[in-house]
Amino acid sequence: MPYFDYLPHIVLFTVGTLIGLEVSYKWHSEPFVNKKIEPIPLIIALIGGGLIVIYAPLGLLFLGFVVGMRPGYGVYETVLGILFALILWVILVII
Amino acid sequence: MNDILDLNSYIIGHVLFGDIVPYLTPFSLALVITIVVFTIFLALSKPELRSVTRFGEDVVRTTTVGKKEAKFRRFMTILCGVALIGVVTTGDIFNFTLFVSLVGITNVGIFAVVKDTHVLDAAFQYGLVMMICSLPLFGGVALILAKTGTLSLGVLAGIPGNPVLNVGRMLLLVGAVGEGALAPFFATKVEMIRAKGAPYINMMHLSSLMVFTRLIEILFIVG
Amino acid sequence: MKIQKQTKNRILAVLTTLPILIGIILNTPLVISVAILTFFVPPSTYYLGLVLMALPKSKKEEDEREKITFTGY
Amino acid sequence: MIYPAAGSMLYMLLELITAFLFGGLLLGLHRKIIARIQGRPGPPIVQHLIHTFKFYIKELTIPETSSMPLYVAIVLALSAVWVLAFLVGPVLLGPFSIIIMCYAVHKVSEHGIGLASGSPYTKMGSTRAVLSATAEMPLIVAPALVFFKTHTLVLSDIINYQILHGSLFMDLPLAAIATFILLLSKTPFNPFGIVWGKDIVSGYKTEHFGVIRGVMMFGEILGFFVLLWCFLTIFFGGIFNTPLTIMLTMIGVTIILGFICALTPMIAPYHSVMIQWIFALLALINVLFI
Repeated sequence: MPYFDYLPHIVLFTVGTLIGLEVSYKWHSEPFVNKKIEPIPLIIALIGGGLIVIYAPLGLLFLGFVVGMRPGYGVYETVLGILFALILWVILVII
Repeated sequence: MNDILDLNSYIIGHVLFGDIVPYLTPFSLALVITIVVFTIFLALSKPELRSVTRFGEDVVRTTTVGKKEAKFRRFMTILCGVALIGVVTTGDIFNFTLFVSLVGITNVGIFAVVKDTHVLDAAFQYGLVMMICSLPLFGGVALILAKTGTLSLGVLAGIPGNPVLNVGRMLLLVGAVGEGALAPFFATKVEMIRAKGAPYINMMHLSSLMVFTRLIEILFIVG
Repeated sequence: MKIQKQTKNRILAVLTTLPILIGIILNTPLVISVAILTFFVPPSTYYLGLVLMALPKSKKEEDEREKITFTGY
Repeated sequence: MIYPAAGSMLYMLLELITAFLFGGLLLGLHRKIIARIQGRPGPPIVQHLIHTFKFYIKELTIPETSSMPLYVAIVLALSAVWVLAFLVGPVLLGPFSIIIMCYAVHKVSEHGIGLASGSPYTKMGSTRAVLSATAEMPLIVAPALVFFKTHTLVLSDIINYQILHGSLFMDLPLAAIATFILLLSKTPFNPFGIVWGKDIVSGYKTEHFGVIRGVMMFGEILGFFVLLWCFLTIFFGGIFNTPLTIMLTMIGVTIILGFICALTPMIAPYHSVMIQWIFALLALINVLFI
């Protein structure tokens, strides 16, 4: 099996991180201070986590958005998104 | 040619040349192409202007290799490339040792015209190491010949290893390491490459690493 | 006749990218494709980069380039 | 999904692009982990890829002191060597000896890159590159042990051997550790990275920026991927032999490397060489267990 089976995953993830970086700099131009969970990235992370189980490249695009956000932002959202994906995977695939 | 096949999966071609059979595997083809490309580029490049700073002075001087000096060193570089092609394509251990010593000689030649005391000192020490190491180099080959009655790598590849061959291999290793200025003797090399003339110095490093990679293959094939 | 640097870079970029494209179309044998990729991927990325570098990114930059002539050290 | 035939040009090119993007993300992850351990937010994971593409649109200036065709050609040689290693290794599963050759030539090009610009800092970096070429010692020990064990150096046969007899890590643990040290010495910010130490500005890379730095980074990313792949395939080939498992394990190994790089200081040149020698000699002890 070739490696480029995962080319869409990698490309979409990279694109997602780039978009995330750009957009989060639009959202936050102030110095990094707050450490609370924001609603919009959380929703995106949850969508990403859900989509990973169904169609992985698209899910990675949304997760990449949260991963790639400005340094310091999007950490909790990422963790929550991955946890959600794990829970969904356990429910759908294993059980 | 079983050991050669184990190393390379297949042989592209070989030249029947009496007892000596030069052969070409994907590995030696890659080596030859690398050496040819490097030799061409190194021979075409002009030497760099070396900036030199000294403690206590607030100036940066640039020096370069003189025209006459560059000419001789370029010639030695090309010769070293030719010797390297011999090292990687030959199918006979005795030829291998001859080419390796030729590589050593050309390496000293590259540095012989540098007008710099510490470089010449280092080159002199390297020359001493080379001369000392030619004893184990040829001695190892003689041992292998005495034990097996052949020097052709194609035949040696099919002969199973035994203690005498192992001693021969160790001698060959010590000899080639000394001739190519490899790991334990690299101290002289580090002193030598402080000289000017980037392309020529780079050839020396290339030669020792190419000898090294080919040496690994030969050590695997013998025995 | 002296060819301009940008034109030369463009020609070289095309020349180094062509073998790869030809190889994809003609489906060359294994050893040849390995050789082509090894020899032509780095130079083609280099020359494509040179061409990209010389393209003006904005109008303002273009004006600046005409103004300042940096001749090196 | 229609695949291009294995071994065709398109196939190899796609593999190359995948490896480049994935390797870039891995190096970004590596940097992020180091930053997190040191208590900084750190750059985003794509930062390494962004850097590589950024350098492609930056202006290239070539120092007047440089040795001209060599200055450009040696950088192209560096990335060509890793392209060859990638094609022979992960794509075609060919002879391992070619990858050894590629590593050796990579050392030569590091040396040449430093020499060609004529700057004292790059000269220092290249002198150290020759010094640290002693790290080639694990390179002769590990393949030798693998060859004595499996009687082959063709990668596909090594993988088959491991599928039949179990991973080589069980038989050659010390050789695996020596190879891991070799891998460590090629990652950025590592304790043995005397060639690009910040005490000599940026080592041999000091004078290289613009497009040529982009090409250099392209080669380095591929090199990181190939070395990781070789380490995993030669010593864990029995367990990790599909792309998915290999890629996931690569992420794991990168995290381990990140921890090591973040927690260790840069070692002085001679000590660095000495420590790598100690690990190589330890690997030689492994001969007794075969």
